[in-house]
Amino acid sequence: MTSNLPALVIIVPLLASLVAAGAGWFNRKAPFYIAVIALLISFISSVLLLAQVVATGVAIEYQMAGWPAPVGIVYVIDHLSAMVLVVITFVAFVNLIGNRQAVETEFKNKEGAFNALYVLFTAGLVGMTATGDAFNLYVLLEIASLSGYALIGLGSSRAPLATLNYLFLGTIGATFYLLGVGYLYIATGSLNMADLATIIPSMMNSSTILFAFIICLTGLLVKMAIFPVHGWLPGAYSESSTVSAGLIAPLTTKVTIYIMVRICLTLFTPEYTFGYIDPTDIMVAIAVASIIFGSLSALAQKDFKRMLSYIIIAEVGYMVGGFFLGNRMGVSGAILHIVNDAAMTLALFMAAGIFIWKTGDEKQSSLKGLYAKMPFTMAGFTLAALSVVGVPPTCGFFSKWYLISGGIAAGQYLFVGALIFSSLINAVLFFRIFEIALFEPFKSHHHAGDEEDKVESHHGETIVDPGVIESAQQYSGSDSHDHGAIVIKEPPLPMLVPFLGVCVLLLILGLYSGSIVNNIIHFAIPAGII
Amino acid sequence: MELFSFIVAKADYWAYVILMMVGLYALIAKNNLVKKIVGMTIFQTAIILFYVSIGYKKGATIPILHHGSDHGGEALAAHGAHAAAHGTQEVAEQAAHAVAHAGEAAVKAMDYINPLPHVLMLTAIVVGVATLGVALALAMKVYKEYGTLEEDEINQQLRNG
Amino acid sequence: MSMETILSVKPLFAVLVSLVAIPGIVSSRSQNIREAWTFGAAAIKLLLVLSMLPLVLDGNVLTFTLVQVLPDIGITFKVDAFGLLFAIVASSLWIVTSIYSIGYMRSLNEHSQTRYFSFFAVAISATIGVAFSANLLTLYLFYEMLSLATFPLVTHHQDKEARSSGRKYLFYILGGSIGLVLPAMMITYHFTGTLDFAAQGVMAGHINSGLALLLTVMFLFGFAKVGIMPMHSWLPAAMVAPTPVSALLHAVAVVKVGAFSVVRVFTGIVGTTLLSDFGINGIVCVLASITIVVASLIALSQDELKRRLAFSTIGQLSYIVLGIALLTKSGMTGGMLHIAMHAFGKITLFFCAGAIFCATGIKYISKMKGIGRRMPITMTAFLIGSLSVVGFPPCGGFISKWYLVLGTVESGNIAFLFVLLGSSFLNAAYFFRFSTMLFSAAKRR
Amino acid sequence: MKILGKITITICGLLLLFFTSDFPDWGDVNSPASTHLSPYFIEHTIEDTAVPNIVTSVLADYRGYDTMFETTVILTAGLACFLLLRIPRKDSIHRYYRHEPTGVTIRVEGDRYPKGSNVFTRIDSSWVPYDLIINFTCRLLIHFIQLFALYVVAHGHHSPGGGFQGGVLLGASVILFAISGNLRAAIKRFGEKTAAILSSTGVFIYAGAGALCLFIGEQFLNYSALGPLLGTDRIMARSHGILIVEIGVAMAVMAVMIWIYYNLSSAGKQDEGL
Amino acid sequence: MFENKIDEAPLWCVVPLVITASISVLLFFYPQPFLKLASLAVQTIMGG
Repeated sequence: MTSNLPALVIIVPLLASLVAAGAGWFNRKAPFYIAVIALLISFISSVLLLAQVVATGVAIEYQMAGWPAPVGIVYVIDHLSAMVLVVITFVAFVNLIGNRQAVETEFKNKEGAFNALYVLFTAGLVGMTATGDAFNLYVLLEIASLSGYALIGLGSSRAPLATLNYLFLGTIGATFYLLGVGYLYIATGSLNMADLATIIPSMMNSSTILFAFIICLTGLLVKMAIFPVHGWLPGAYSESSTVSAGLIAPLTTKVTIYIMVRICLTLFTPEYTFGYIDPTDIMVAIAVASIIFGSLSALAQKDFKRMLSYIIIAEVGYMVGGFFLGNRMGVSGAILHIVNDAAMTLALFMAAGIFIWKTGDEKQSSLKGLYAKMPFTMAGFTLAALSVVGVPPTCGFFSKWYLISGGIAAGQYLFVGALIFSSLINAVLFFRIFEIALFEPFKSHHHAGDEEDKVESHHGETIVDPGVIESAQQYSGSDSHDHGAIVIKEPPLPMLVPFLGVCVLLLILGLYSGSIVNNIIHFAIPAGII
Repeated sequence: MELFSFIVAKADYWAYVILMMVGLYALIAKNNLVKKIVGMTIFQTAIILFYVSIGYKKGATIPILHHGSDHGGEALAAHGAHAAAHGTQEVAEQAAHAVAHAGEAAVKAMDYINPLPHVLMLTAIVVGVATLGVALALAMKVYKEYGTLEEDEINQQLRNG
Repeated sequence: MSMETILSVKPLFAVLVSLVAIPGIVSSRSQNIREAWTFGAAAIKLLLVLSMLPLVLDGNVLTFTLVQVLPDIGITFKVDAFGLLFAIVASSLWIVTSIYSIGYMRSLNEHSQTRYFSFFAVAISATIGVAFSANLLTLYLFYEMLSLATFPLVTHHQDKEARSSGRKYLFYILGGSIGLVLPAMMITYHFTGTLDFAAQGVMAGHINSGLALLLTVMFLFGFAKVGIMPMHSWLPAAMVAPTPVSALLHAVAVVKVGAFSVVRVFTGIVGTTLLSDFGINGIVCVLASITIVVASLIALSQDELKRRLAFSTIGQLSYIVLGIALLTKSGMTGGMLHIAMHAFGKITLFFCAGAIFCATGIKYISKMKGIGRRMPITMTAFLIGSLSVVGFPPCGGFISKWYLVLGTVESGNIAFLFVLLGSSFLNAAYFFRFSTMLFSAAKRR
Repeated sequence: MKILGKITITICGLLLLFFTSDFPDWGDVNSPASTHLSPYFIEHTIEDTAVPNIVTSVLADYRGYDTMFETTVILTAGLACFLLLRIPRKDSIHRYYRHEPTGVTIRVEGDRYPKGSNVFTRIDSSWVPYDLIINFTCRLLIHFIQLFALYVVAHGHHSPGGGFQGGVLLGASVILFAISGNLRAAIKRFGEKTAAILSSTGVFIYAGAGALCLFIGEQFLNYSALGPLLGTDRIMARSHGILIVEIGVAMAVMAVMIWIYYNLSSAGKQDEGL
Repeated sequence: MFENKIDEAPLWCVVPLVITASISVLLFFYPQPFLKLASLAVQTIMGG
């Protein structure tokens, strides 16, 4: 059975989504559990795959329908794709478990369709990561995008318009990629990545191949919302329901960057990408613009999820800039950031889900007094925020470490400056939220017997949720004087435990980033990059 | 003259470029959402035209192996199909072997056009239809929400909404 | 004196012991149990640190690698003489400060004390972490942890004023550490390939003079906690915190961590030889002396007692930096000693300020006429503390100042000797003019 | 916005035109595309899959994995339209009625109108013309369309055709019925639930056949593994495998086309179509 | 304004006061622990 692992990873979610779509019509609870089981199986098999690849050190090749490489479609799972597989299936699995309640309320009697699309989206991403065929990648890209449009389309009142813009730009991006594959096909006659990699070096100076590279890259840049073409991302991620945003935000841009890495390194060999074309200066300039724009506009946002979307645009800038530095540190920083950023964004969007569940709206200003009300969630959120800012023990710092040292090695000091600048802006962003969450409105300090500034202790309106005055554990029992009962109201356990698990994962990822780089990413980067 | 022959030789590819630019322009610059959707479809069709034009070979027929051309083959093929229908093992074996042998000599790649782009474009057409369906569904929801399909009116409502 | 490195897990335990106590503190039902947890942790920590003293005294160094985080840098602890000195000061004063904060918190019946004590524990474990860090990355990790742990402490009162000073606190410290220290660390790593604190410094031979100067200045201003002049104004603003916190900030943890990191970087990363060859130490000395003089002058004009103590701390810290930058044997010893002496002296002064506030609620010196009669014990302690900070014989401060003066003489440029003496005179001015007023007769009115 | 659009278009256009210079000539026989991979398909189809129509063999066998996801794309579109548009509850709706003798159409709020009377017939929307001729001819034509569609599906091996084309024809026949008559009649004959279930079972047939080959032991979608099951040799098994898969595709495409039409035409209420 | 009666700060505040004051005086007379550590540190840095 283990020889069929690559097939299992993709086929189990696909079959499960079909069964879930059908089951939705008979019983409203079944689709959710089908989806969860399927994602779990897919996660386990991708972990086994990663273990197998790391153990043997050689890429696994799986021929679909039994036909060898150039003729049929072949799955190639090397270190890089195995790692990204694990990330995708993990994020999808945790996000689904964490939002069981939200799914029931928001998608009332459409659970079958929702769960099917959810699993199809994951299957699309998994297929894209594992495939070794350029055209097959386009088909899976379309599956992921279409199910993404559907998942995002059902949200707030403005969601359809935002999704329509996302659809238009997404289609332009995907079709440009298709055109790029077409140009490759007309020049070489083959669609298989490995096969193309052997043909391209022989026709280095043909303008068709050059244009294929440019148009492919433009298409992917549109899909990953880099600065000039980012228009669709903030609307799409902030207007949609939190469940779908929790799935799509951490994954779409990261997997598109994985595809860019795959194409630039495996299809157009590094000698071609960095030797012949050498797009470092232009791409790093675009990345710097994207980082600065993303950070500054995130500063101006009032809405929490919209702020996160602009941070994602900045993170895309990190990865694109890091990758196109061209040296080993930069590229491994970009790849490590794919893993770290997916985990961070998942944690932040789950936190957004909990905040919306708690306060009912998405404004940052309504997060008043959350430290007292739900200390564990806020502790997790602080960890995730620190990871985005880049504070050492968390994973965000270490991918920044590689990116910055890559930037210094490549002499791109503007990129290094942009990274530092965006870390500072992130610090301001999140500490603004900590401030709001820390300082309850009704808090005032009593001066015992102090004549000068006799501040009479006004109790003000004690913000305690009217609907929730139950005998929760009196948090400030040990407080000597009471200034209004602070009622602990943590979110329900199935929502809280996955979230805290992800936040702890951020720490673990940070501490073990060294070993991730050494025995996974080190082999993922071809020797062509020094 | 060299320029002119160059243009003539490549002129056929220009058709897809022009079509693609029309589609792209409509997608970017048009105000009405449905016109944008139409532009998107034109844009995707242009790519389909490009792919199919790659597969064309002068003087080749459609990629279906004519039974007529190798008479024996056709009889054998019919015979083979007939035998398969009966499910008799050894007769089918023999028929299939004969067909393979006959096919070897008769089929030359030159006679048939390249089938691969056609397969790919089947997929692209289907993807185009699917995207069109979802886009129309979304446009309908936008219309239900804002009462208009003109982008500037929608933005107006958003600004003072 | 055998100089070998012993692999032992003690430094890790020393750092973790207060973190382990936090669940106990948070979940304790009554106040007394919570205090018991704090004391237990503090006592164990001190015992652990002291248990390492004999080992370090006869020359060997304890190391422990937690995890190999980056290709050739890991989160590793190294207990050497200088680190142990600072750790002993920090852990001993933590016990004293927790006793004091119990008294202070209960008398003013402050709110959310559990949060206070847990973040207090995190801050101390970060301080010990900085003391025992073996490379710049571990030091940076605990330095950031300390800044974040002290933010809720500084903004304890959660009112408007606390909010703005919290913002200022973070702006300077996080801005400095992310904006200056991080790039400087990365550039050093890029050129030298390692960040471990080596006896002779890492930069020698890899980095040219211009870059070395730039990096040194970035480190000096990046570690904003040391409060060199342009980066000092978070310190007086942080006075809005309750007194045990400002005592912890200004005597034990935050500022001393800044000084400690600057000294570690100068001696361990930049290296004394490089400092002297490129003449960078001259610039550092000038910066330090400007801070000393200006801070002492401002301290004179401050009416609020805690702000005056804050500015005097800024001055005293620059003594340490000056001591190190003189690059003479006794100057450096004086600088290191001053960390300990100033800690005990200044914490006494802050405790007195807190006691006065507890008993009478007075903050401003002009209103403290004749308070000496009402609180004799506090005031005598205040006198001893100020003697130690100024550097008069019966108190410890004298010894460190003595070595500092010796250091300036050894280094040959007399200007810094005048700076030292002049500032001591200024210190004496703003302390004794104030203490005589304390003991004068009560106001006639 | 428009000028920006024009500028980008002209730049893109010129770039594209310039880059066509390196293309092989139109229809050139030994262009890379026609010499690298496709000769293998042309020469080996009969020998590998015994299917004369090379496009079908490449579609369903050599690159069968692509086509499976292609069918999944259609299913995704169906699910997406359902998720986005379908409104479960029937809020207050207006109804159109036409008075038979005079041809006047009236609009009634809610369903207050007596059901029994035969003078008024219900129509879908105000512009529906008096269509006795269309109604009758469509009813006649639909049977032949469906017959031809089945032929197209069945003869995918030998003639241009196959699952997609047959499925679309079948879907079109039901949609024609819905347009000529009214949507409710079509839904009565081919309900939304059947459309939804058929669409996922169609794709399930495809993926299930592939998974079956997996369980039997060969790679995924390797039909020759079905040989012993179907009682034929490995090559004919491939041809039959392709047929099974084509049927699955036809079912899925038909059901999804109808499902999307039901949702789009009635904006999710499935009450009054076009 | 102040009557001349003694109202010291609460005991818990004064005790640490006295401890630290006495330690700083003690350090003057027995500086060995810190002095030895400091000179050892300097020895490793400067001596090398």
